[in-house]
Amino acid sequence: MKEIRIHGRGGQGSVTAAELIAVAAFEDGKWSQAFPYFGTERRGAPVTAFARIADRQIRVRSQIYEPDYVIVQDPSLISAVDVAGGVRENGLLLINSEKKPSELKINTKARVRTFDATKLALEVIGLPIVNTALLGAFAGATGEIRLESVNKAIRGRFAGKVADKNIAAVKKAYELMGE
Amino acid sequence: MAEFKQRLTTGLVAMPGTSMQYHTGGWRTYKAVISQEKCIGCKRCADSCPDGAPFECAHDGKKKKFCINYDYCKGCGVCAYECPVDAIEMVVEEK
Amino acid sequence: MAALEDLFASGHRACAGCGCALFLKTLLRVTGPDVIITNATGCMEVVSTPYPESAWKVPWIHSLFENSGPVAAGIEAALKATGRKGNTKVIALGGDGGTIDIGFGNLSGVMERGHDILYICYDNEAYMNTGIQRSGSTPYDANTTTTPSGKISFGNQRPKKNAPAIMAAHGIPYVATTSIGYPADFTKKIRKALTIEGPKYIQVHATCTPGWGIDSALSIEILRLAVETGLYPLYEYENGQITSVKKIKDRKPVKEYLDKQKRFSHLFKMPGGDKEIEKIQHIADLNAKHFGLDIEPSKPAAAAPKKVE
Amino acid sequence: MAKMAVMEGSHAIAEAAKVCRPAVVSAYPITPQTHIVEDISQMIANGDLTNCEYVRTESEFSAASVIQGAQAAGARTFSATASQGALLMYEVLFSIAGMRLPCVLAMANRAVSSPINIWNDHQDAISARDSGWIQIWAEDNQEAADMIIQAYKIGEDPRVMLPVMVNMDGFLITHLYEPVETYDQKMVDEFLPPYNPQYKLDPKQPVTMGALAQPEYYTEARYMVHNAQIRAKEVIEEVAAEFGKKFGRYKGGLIDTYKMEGAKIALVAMGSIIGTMKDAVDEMREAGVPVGIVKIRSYRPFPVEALRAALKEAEIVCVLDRNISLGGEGAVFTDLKGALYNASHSPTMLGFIIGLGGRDTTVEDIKNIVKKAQAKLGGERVSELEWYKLDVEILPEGI
Repeated sequence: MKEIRIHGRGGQGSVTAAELIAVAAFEDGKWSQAFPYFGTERRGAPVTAFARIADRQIRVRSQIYEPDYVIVQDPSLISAVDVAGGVRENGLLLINSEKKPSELKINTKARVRTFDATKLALEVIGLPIVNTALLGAFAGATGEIRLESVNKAIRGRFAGKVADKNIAAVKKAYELMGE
Repeated sequence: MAEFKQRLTTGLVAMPGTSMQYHTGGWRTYKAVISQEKCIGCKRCADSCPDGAPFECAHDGKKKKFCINYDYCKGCGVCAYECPVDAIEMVVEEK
Repeated sequence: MAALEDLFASGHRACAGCGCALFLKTLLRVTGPDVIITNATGCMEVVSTPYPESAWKVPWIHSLFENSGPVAAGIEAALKATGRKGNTKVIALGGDGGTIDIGFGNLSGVMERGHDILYICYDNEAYMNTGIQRSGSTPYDANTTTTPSGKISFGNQRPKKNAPAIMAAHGIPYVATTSIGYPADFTKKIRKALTIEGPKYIQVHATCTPGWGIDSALSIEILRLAVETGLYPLYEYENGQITSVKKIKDRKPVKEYLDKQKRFSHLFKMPGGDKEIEKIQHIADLNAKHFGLDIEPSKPAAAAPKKVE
Repeated sequence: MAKMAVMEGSHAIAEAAKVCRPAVVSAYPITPQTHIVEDISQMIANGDLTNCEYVRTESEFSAASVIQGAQAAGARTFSATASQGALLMYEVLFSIAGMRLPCVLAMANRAVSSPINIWNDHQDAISARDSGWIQIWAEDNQEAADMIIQAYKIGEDPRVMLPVMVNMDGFLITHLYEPVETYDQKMVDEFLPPYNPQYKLDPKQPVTMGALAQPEYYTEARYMVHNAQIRAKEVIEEVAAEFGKKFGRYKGGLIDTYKMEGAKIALVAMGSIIGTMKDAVDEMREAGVPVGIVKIRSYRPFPVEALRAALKEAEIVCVLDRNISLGGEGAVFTDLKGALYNASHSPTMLGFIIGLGGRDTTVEDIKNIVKKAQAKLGGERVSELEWYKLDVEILPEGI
């Protein structure tokens, strides 16, 4: 089982990102799960969402304390939240930032990769909505979900041009981060 | 008349109009007595009785005549008060 | 002996001379059988349905004290959704306690949502079922078991809540007050309400012989006096505007209404009671002014009212 | 056609409600139930759910009253609530059950005030356990949705005629996405016939509902509700089996068990915590700990016989209660002790108050509870009732 934790701010679509990961993984023929950390905070406050991917039915419903992957949607969260808390040593932190990983000075033994999702989102979607770009980056960097499945998940969630733009952002991010 | 006891229905559903099996006539001290001579058949007693006791019981060729169903008359005196021709008298019930 | 045809059957256990039972009997004479009734907890509910008996020959349901309105709304929704609405009327009943106090919030919801129901509050001006406690509809200076008169109190010190005006403020098509002391007025208004689609509210003045402390024979007479003194004006609101008022010829002094009821008898015995009666007269005068009750503006007679034998 | 898709629990539940063809839906918004009734609103707005009146009330009290009136008039109804909303419905819940109206209510379980807390536990439903409603607890999104369909079939059975509350953990089911199989309308129609009660409010056949019961009738009327609850035990089993046959999913009847073969230690709980417990039990079984799970699906009726049978070989039983009867103990713990007291086999019992107000429960927590059971079996002193992971550091001094 792979466990993913997403840090974002209210309104940035962290829960949608978790949902799309779960949908994409299901498209890949796996079992999956996604849920938010339910807070009373409003738009702008730090929020957390979780996703799990596994080869068999997922039964555990506790929060994720030792994630394999962490996605950080907003670099300003790094100083506000312990984004690296509990990440497995062989895990990966994927951070939306224009900076290099070393510049962020994150205290973790896990790998840290950065990616300027905001810039890409502005270029491709025309709005600073980073969650789909980060999904593409996640797919590219981890190989946990296939690009086509991410696209399918996006088509299921958005319609028409919005979907097209998001899919374009996903593709670009996927290619940039693919190894 | 005695109250009747019945097998329960699901949800204690009661059947319509079954209150008529309970006779409230026994409650009264006075009873309303309608003078058939004076009654002009205006139906005011029947309309004003909370217990539906007055009823049309005869017709003298010109007018309806009303009587009281003593199974239900509680002896409140409303009909006697309301009767426009003082045809109703409240008399002590003989028990 | 001829069969009794009333849809509100005899054998119910209301008090002798009960104005509210008369209201129910008369109501069903107007509605006929194609009606479904909801009834809030209260005197009329308990006296009409001691299992296995029921005085109701029409479909009837009692749930709780404060939900006659929303239960009726549910019935109306069910009839609509299942295609059984037809001409069937849904009528919610409640006393003044169930309507104007504990059920008032949800009644507002029912009125605001536009359900096609007629809500009728039978207003006997206190919690009679539990032993004559004050409600929001209890009139000024009335003696109840929770607003007793005493050395330093004349009884209920708050005026009657103006529920019809609040109902009318919902913008519903029809609101009316009526009295079972005026069967023709009552019949006309119920009949009219039933022809109007949407939420309707009718408040019916009805006696409680023990609660008011009256001679049961005067049950209807007292109600007429309430109207004739201007203390219970009869009027209609249509779409928020007052469209009719029952005019009064030679409005009677309130004393004539008050002195026949034990709930006001302290006003005739206690020092300062006459001042209180003046205040009640003032309420009637304000009603007369507000609704334009008087046919010829005339001051109420100053002379002592005649005693009824 | 039925298909499998990743779906939020609320959406799956709304889909299940839809295929049952409710004629009247009435609800009031409250977290975490809102997504369910929003989804149903959207279905009506889109024309996907027809012949359905949605009454948006000004309170849960009215929502419950509306479904009572509608059900009494012969309509199938649906409502959803949680927490304070359930408490506000409380008075009507008793009336609905007493009148034998088989309403179905989705309860997105949540803690109750005070202090205000929007997160999940079971207090809302537990506090209504004496209302006469059948109470079923679901483990995951699929079971919660499937139980809505089964709930109508159970409640409307002439042997039962009782309302059914389908309990689903707030957020942990309502807001969690996971694969769920949706429904084929035709199959549901075959499984669930239209609602056709013996009595309904109908001018063509007038009846009086909600009559006053004097002392000579009240006891018998209450007994009849109780008796219907008892009869519901076989109906719940039957309906679960029939559903399993028809839809290929069987999750147990009154209870379900997991790895109870040779289990000296039995864990008993309800709701979504069961999933986490299963993962913990798998790990412990691999390590040789003889532990299994008894999941209570039906809390009312309380499955005394099934529980006695399931626990007949357990040496110790740990009950995980996500509620607290203040001044007493966890409700399930108390009920289960009562059920086993006169049984031929009475294991040692430990009660744990866990997961109140959204406090997360992990696999490690479950293992810790089993360690306490092992300690007790080893002769150590272990308190009968424990507030699991109670943070004494933050309690005022002297407590």
